[in-house]
Amino acid sequence: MNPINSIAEIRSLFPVLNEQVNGKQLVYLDNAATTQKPISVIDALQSYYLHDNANIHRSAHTLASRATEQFESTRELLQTFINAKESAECIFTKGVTESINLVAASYGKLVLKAGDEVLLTEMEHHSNLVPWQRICAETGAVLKFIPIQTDGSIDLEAALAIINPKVKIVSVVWVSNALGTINPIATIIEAAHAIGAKVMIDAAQAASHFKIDVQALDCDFMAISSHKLYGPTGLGVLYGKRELLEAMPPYQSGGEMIKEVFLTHSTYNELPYKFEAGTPNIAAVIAFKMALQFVTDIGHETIAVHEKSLYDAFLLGIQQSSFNKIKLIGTNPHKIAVQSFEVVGMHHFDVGMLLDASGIAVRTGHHCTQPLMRKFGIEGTVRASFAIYNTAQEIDYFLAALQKICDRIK
Amino acid sequence: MNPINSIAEIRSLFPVLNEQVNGKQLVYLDNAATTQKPISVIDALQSYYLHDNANIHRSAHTLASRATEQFESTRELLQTFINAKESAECIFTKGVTESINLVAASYGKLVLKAGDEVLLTEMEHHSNLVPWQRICAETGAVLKFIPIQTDGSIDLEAALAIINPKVKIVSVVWVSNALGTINPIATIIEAAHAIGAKVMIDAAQAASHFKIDVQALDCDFMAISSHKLYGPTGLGVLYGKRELLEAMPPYQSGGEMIKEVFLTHSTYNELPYKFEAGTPNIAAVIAFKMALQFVTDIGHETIAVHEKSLYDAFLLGIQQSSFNKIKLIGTNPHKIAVQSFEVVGMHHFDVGMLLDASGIAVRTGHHCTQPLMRKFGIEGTVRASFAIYNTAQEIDYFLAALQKICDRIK
Amino acid sequence: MKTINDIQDEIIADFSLFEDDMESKLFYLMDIGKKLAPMDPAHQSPEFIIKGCMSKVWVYPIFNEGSLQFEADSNTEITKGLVALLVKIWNNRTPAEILQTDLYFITQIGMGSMIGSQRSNGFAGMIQQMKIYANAFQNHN
Amino acid sequence: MKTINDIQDEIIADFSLFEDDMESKLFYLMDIGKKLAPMDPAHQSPEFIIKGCMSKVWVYPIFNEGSLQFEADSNTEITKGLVALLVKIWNNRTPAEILQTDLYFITQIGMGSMIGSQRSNGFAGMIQQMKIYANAFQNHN
Ligand SMILES: Cc1ncc(COP(=O)(O)O)c(C=O)c1O
Ligand SMILES: Cc1ncc(COP(=O)(O)O)c(C=O)c1O
Repeated sequence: MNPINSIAEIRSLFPVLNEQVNGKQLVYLDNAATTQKPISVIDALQSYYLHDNANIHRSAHTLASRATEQFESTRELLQTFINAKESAECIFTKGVTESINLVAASYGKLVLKAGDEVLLTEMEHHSNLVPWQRICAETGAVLKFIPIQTDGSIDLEAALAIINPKVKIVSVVWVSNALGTINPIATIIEAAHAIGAKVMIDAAQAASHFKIDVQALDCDFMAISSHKLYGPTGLGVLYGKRELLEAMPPYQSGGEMIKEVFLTHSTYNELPYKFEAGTPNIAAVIAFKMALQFVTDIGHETIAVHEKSLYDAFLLGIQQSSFNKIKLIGTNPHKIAVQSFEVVGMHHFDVGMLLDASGIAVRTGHHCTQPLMRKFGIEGTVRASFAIYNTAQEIDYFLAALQKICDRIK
Repeated sequence: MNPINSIAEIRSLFPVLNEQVNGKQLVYLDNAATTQKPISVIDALQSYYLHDNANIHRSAHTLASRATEQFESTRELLQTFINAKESAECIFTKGVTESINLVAASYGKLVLKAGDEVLLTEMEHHSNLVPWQRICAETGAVLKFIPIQTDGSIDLEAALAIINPKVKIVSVVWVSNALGTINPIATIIEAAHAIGAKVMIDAAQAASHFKIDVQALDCDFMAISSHKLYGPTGLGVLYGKRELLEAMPPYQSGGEMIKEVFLTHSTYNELPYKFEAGTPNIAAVIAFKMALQFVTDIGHETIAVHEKSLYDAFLLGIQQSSFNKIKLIGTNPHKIAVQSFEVVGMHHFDVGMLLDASGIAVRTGHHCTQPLMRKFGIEGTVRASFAIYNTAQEIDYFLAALQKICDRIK
Repeated sequence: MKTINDIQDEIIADFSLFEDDMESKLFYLMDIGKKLAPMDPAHQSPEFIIKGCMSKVWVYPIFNEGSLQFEADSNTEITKGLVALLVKIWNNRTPAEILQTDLYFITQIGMGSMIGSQRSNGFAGMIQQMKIYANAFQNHN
Repeated sequence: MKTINDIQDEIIADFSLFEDDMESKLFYLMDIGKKLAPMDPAHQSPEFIIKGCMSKVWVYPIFNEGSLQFEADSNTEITKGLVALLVKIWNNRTPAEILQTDLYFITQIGMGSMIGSQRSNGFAGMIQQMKIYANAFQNHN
């Protein structure tokens, strides 16, 4: 494939960007919730159902072989994409939420004993919090939290102080979905490993923004969602180190994950199948390859540079004095192109609906991070999140719409 | 929509049926593994990604509203499709496998104590066996099995004898995927309820063949897979009675399934969301509506009549004397249009590959029912399974190809 | 006294000035909300919150001499505008009138499209709850 | 003695008679399998089963005076034909010859398309395992 050269060219790959919303051209700034999909992904889904649809594995007919080969080739590309040692360390799940539930239920139950500690941060998405609450309640382990500072960054000193030999599992969000903050996970992983804990990384927000290298990071587990990485819905990835995955009991059970089944007992299949019970989301897996290819073709550097330019333009605009009604939430500069804010004097839901009236899609609410919102003493925010296909003009339009809203307030 | 009148018309809705395989026209007889998808389903997937893609619920912008409304409208149609009391009793999962895992893990763990019994049949798919093995191992409950007879039907007398007050859960496949046998679930449900047990029905194979009425059946849980019901991959349904679902603890946890989250504890959302943690398979749910619509438009009666005519033609053909090398597995006449068989003197894998050389897709192997195969003293079978879009000519072609294979055997 | 439909028609006429300008409609709704009579804080309790609405909306019914009055409030301005419209239409009506109303103004002012499922469930929830109150008082008589 | 490529070319020529008729090719493969020399039952043990193949395939290597011989068998006829072709090509070759072989016959006889992932993993597995044996004996010398 040719390298993709201009943002206009990239936009042309996303037909949805031409949608009209309330009579206005759509400006999609809700990319942290889910990204749009390039046409190559949509075409791959369609092509699968038009030509190759069949259940995979354990079947000898041609359609099944075609589907199986495409399915497994996504796993191969995924291995490269995150630099796993082997493709069998890449397990397909429903999404980040399921990946974390899998690790909490299977690995958590395997290792946690009463008095052990599980360490998270105060900025976790509910998906990286509630599963740990539940496994801790079940095992008697204790949940601890790395505190965050008022600018929305981790208090690293406190983090290093809180990591002690009782900690068995550290599960940390790489990039906060509510704030955009990029966490110092390499340092945390190193400190956790030094006391023998294992580390799970929630890469839901990271994967579309920068290059992942699980071997360089040396994380033990990592969770990714396809739908936030330009891929189809209903699909995620759990990366895990082989020796851990092998030691873990299966999570769900049924077809595909077994080796031998007797009425009274069963033996389990090898990796990655041991963790892939039932018919998987075949079409999504096959199309996800095109999403990985899309990101690879553009290159993470290009993505980072463009997204930063959008973010800088937004920040510059918003910091002008006429915007004194806007209060930014999450001001640490080490972040991706995501900004949460409040419009002082107006509820975030109202701001969201007014922006929508101008065709602008943003997220409003607690962003599945209620404890974090509580920490900031707020109920929710307006969150704008930018992606590779957004443009400087869209930022200007967004700023103008915000200006108009702010002007309305008494 | 107009009623669909002829099989030719129905076939025209399935572009994949025009595929060439090994230079031959595809004859797809692997419908029990997964059905093909009508163009309306494929178009709905495409249309969602081209026009409406957004994360659903908790968001106020237009795309999110459009997506949410379509998503929830599938749930409404589903309610009608299975005649549930309310749509909140229909939970979206990954598939039958996940639906059963959910009930085993959540309801099983809630009610099972050491010495209790869980009752299955000897013909269960691994997905309705291994989850129960595991929850029984965890809780000390005992797995019992309703025996089957040599014709592949349940021994109903033995079933009624084995149902005793120690039984807390009965989980039974409605239609055997390996044999096609339709089980007398109404009788079993009644008997189970009489001693206070709850009943889960694995409707993976039933849903595409006949009308489901969960209220008339009075089953407590039912599992369905979209991909076996003309819908997209990566999606299933768990039906459950409200009072049971409400009593059950959540299964997976994370976004969407919570009400309030604190660092130390959480409260859970109402049904159905309590069991739908994380971003769901939005595109698949939306497109699944078209699959339900497709089946509804044709009508279960029409489907049953046509599939029976195909099956009868196949059975008549295969019973001719020149086919004396074919041994049918599963001969009970109360069945759907599925037939397993052995070609005596040839391994089922070889038969499958030879049929594939003629463009015919069948399933070969143990069909994820190893204990059942062991009961029949075999390793696997060749399985042909027919759907609404198959034709009498395809049956003739299939019979001729089988004839040629049989003729080869010394 | 104007009929329910007179008021609906007035609302439709008012909104028609904005044509397809959704933003102006929302600003206008917010203004309508601001003019809503304040709710007795004692009535702003959890049992009077409308279910299924992302915003918080309280509706408190007062039955007096055969007809209903509603106090209402919301923590968001647009939703408050919406509930204010319902109050305007249904205040001082009999339960029967309320139960018979065909609320055609909603789609006519172009809110059907704007206020998607979550919100429209909320909107639908307000309507439903107000009708439930009407029904209760009708049967009470 | 014929070279490895001589034999590959012969196989290609034989299969070319069937043109695109996959069914005939498979029947022919089954015939080839039937002619494979029987395997010593003692060698048909689990450690000589090829991994990743849906059928069961056993390959047992015998190293004798610098060159390799293979005994092989399978529980399915088509797979047995496939392994028989490999035995035909590689019997009585040195480890070096085996390791250097470019097995171009596979795609040329049209088996690349027919034998999809599961099976082709099996086929690939046979080839890989036979090369592992060749490598072991080469280093052993
Ligand atoms: C009877 C039966 N139960 C369960 C399953 C598992 O369904 P899925 O793989 O869609 O989870 C199947 C499908 O193979 C089946 O036929
Ligand atoms: C940081 C983070 N973690 C976890 C999740 C959950 O991902 P999913 O809903 O795809 O399972 C999200 C998405 O909202 C997220 O942003």
